[in-house]
Amino acid sequence: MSFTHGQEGRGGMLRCVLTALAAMGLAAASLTDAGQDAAAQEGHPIVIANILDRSGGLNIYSLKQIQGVAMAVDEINKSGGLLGRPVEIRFYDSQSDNTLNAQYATNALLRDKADAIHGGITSSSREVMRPIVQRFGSLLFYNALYEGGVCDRRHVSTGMVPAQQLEALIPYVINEKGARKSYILAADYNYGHITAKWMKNIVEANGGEVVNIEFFPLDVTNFAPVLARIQEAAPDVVYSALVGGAHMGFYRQFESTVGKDNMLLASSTYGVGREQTELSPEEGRGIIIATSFVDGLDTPAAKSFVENFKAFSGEDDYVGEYGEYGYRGVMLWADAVRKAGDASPDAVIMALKSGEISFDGPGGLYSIDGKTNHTTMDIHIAVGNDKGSFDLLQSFSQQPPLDTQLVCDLHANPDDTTQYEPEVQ
Amino acid sequence: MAILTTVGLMAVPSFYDFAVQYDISKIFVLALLALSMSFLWGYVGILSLGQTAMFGLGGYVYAIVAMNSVDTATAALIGIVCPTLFSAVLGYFLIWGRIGDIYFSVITLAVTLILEKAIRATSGDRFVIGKVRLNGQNGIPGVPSLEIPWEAKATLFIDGVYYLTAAVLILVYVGLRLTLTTGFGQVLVGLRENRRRVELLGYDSRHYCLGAFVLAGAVAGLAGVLFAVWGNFVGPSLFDLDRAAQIVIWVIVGGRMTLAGPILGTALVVTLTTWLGTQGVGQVTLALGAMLTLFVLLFKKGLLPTLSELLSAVARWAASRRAAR
Amino acid sequence: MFEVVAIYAYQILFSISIFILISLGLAVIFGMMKVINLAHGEFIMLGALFCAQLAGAGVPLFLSIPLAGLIVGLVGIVGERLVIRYLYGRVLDTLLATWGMSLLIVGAVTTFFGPQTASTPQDLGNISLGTFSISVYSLLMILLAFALLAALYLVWRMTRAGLIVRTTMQNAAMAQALGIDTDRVFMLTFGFGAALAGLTGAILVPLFGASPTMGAFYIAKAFVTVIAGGPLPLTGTLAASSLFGMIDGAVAYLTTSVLGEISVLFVAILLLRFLPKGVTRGLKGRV
Amino acid sequence: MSAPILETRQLSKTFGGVKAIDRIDFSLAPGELRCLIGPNGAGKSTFFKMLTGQHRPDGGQVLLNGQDITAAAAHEIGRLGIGIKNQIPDVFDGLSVAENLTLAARFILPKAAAARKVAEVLARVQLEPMAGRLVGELAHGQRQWVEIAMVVAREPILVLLDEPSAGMSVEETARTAELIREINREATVVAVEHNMQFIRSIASRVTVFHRGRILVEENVDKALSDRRVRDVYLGRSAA
Repeated sequence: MSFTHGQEGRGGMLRCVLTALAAMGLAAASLTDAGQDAAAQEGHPIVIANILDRSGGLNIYSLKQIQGVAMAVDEINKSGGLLGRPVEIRFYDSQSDNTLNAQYATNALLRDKADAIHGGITSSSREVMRPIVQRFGSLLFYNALYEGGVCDRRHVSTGMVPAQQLEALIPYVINEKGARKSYILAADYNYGHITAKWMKNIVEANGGEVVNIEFFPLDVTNFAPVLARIQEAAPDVVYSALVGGAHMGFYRQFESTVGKDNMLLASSTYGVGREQTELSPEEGRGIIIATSFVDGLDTPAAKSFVENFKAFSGEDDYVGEYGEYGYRGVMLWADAVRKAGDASPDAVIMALKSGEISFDGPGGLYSIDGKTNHTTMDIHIAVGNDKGSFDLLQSFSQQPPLDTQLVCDLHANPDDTTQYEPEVQ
Repeated sequence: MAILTTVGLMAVPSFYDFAVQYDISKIFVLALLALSMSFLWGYVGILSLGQTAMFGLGGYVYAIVAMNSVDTATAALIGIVCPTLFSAVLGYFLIWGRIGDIYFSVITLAVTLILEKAIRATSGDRFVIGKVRLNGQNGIPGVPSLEIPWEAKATLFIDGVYYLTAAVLILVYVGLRLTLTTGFGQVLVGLRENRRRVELLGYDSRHYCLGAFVLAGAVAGLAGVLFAVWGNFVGPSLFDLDRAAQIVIWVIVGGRMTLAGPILGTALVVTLTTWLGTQGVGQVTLALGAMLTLFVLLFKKGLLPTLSELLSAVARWAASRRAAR
Repeated sequence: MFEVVAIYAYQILFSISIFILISLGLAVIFGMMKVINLAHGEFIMLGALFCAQLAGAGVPLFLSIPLAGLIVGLVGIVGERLVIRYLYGRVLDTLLATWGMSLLIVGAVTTFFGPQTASTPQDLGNISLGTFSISVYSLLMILLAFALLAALYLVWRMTRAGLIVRTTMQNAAMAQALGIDTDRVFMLTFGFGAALAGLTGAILVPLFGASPTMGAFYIAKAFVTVIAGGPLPLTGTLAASSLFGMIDGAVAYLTTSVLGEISVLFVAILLLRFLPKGVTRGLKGRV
Repeated sequence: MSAPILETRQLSKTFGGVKAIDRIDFSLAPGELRCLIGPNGAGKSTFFKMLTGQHRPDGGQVLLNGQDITAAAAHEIGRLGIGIKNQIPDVFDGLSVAENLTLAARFILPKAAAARKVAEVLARVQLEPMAGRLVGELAHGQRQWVEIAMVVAREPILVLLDEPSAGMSVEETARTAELIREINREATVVAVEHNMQFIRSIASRVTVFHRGRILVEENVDKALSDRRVRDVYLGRSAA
């Protein structure tokens, strides 16, 4: 058989490729290796990694947070740094791709020798990074609204969890607005499913009734079918735990079909992605939300934060909850480093365990619960106004992350790494 | 030389840290996926946009079996067998109907999108296989790495995964090259050159197309298993449109008519994407898009063939100079 | 009873009209010109974005919609001149190049306009059908979809320009010999297809909004529709849109939207398996 | 007279309203060497393509040794022993000459025998020096020979040659004629040709196609002197 053609010629190609690959590896390594080993010495900066989606479909939640993190670090450095050392951010754009979260978390810990990672927007990006943080003995600050239940001493949640938010929102809707008959719409992934369970549970506990629960994949834009079903069921209130850019269509289609004058609309997620800035006044007005921070909070801390943020970022638009989360996450971490007297992950984890880590921030006092590494905070009920922002209706002081506290005790089980799904019937 | 290169590659872990090994392992795994497509496209002339279906299936099956506390070697094996069988069934359905080329591409794409949507819709707690929640959109985290057979309870660490993926890539590459020299492989090459002539010579091209499709499915499934081992995670994005399109890019950038080209293409594009993400240059997609567009305009056949043409042109020029003297 | 039938009919027609709208531009660029345009979704997105921007700047909505289509048409022409025109006949290269263009557009839009969903309100209100009410705008959208398709059919069949385009796409060399400036025809046809996609985005924006990454939601559906339509791009698009819209509308209304989408893709596979040349194969006709 | 090796009954094919092949009855005795002639568009190539499963007939039958092969796929017909050289060289341009022939021979022979067969056929078409060259790099005439060689390497019982001498030099044409006579010792041959001199040098009997029908079927000299044949060729030199 004489199929020799090409093989002699191309035989070298594998060699070429492999050599090129190896060379690329060498180049990458030599570029980044220099001078990293001495990082822990006095006077050298404390490195934190920030892994968020600057590009890709999820960047709607990330862009303000990237600046929130940068602003917090900037403030810390301007006031003399931490433990006499400056803080340095290594930013990684995970491009809304979970596999990049894994890769960058590994790079941050092994190559940058970062003392903590701030980042992750979706639960899946967090779950990809958690085992890596575990493996290399580091610490992850997850600054986002999520479904709750992660019990892991190497993970700190600084955002809201469902019980916190819904224990304020739903009783308000039922008691103040008298809306008992409820219809629940949620995004079709873990957050939506767990939030919908809590919604149902709390609605029923407060004497309300749930007529239907529906889930929507994140790329659904056409809500005509569900709007017809909603009208058929004729509830008093529709609760939305819809997420992302595509789902914003719901708020428009709801207004043009049903109208908030005829039916109440309340949400656990609306406003988080700064949705109200892109809806018309009619479409945004009247949506009831529960949040730990909105720009319109009438406190000096909130006002100066919004002012500073706009000055720092050079952007004059609405800041919103996720921008503030980034800021709050870094400040809480900094408090833990100060109290530990050491930036290394294990020292910071010991400090977190004390339950004394807190930060008096733009949305009120945030304090980390030592048993769960989740954050207790003020929750504000607000309603969309026609200026692309929110009006405050009522504030609930210091709501604990009850759902996670029910299932997690890091004092008793320090090696736990489970994400519990709260037992809701 | 080839042995030297292999030895050189195998020596990388002794000189470079885990982060470098981790990045390169990912390239190795994705290069396998690119190989699975370029083998089909470059040699049989069928463009399957659905190799991600086999890739994702491999990853998911491995994750589910391994997390149901079967030993990981068995899980890996099942993770390869399932996508292979799936591609056999799918291939039979499509190839025996002698479906048109572009329809083949679209149907395979639709298959991977259906799998993606189906997996995304498994968020509720009803969707459990054995002990494993499918978790829909969120994917399955904490997928175990491969156990080391000769050490109880130990799993492959980053360097182990590096060795494994490097070895598998080299083996698959050599295996495919050898396949092409067999009688079966010769017919595949013939199909790429001139399908009608192959038929007129009496070969039933469907047997060979199906054979190649199943082989490519097995390679994609293997890549999926290794990807789960590498990232300890599987999610619906394994199946999605972005990844399906990216494979085409890797293969075209490297040049589809070779087997080595796609490996280089994968290495280049993946390295570039990863690197851009750390540069804080704003939108990675902007830079990537500009690069790809330019690439098509400047390199018609892909990087490797263009470079080798350039080299041989230079060689010819040098030879003619020498002859002139 | 009447209500229920009417709401069914509305769901299905609405769904069909979405399929028609998102496939129209592709029916021209891919169906006629054989350019695998992966930037189709981004053309739709640009139309939506420009329409929202124009309306936001005070231009009346119903003027913003055609203007946005026109601007996207110009964008398409620029893309054709800079990139696509070198690639006619190299089908797979068009795939790669337009994928590059699609990434480039997404990146550029995110850089200059931000990642947010943009939109513009419409104030047509709703009409009530017993317990149900239907947004007037969505009824208008259904009308527009069918009107656009009919207009396109007439242009292609009845006008000289349509004839010139069809001649050029079938045999460029012959058309050139007849004195047609084929280079110009390719450029304008591509621009026309892009303008149709932009128009679609502009029509959809008051209901669906515009975000930089929205193109990905539409691209696969549009390709499946045009390819399932077969060799007659317009008749085929109508036939495939009707079929898929009917399935999607009915299944999504009765069960969930995921099942609606999955059943569309599944039917598309069966269709292509058993009618591998698309639904209009064997039909007599020109477009 | 022995039973025909190939027979068509009322074979028909329409392309977009034009009857390319119109109810053709054709029959070929084993061992014969027949030429098909006729002006361009007479349906000769279409006829060949229907015999080899490349086009599906609209009506009628094709029988090979009495077996109905009308609906058989191209590869099945190939296996039954019909080999065809298409009008435009239909070879594997990206493979070497030897590889092209191996692909053909390996279908019927084990590895070693195939190698012998390839060497033998190479010698017959005098392409040994070219064995390692890419077919795509060869001259037009040589590519035609490669294709003929591929057909022969398959050891067919019936060989169809569509314009074997097209584009060849005078010497090449003569060589081709000799090659065809050689092939005819082992197989029945049908050739489509325009070159009348060439036809005279190989065939005794010709079939004249015109507008999808058989106009005349005669021995060469009679057919070429027939008035009707001259009429259909009018304005066209018999070259």
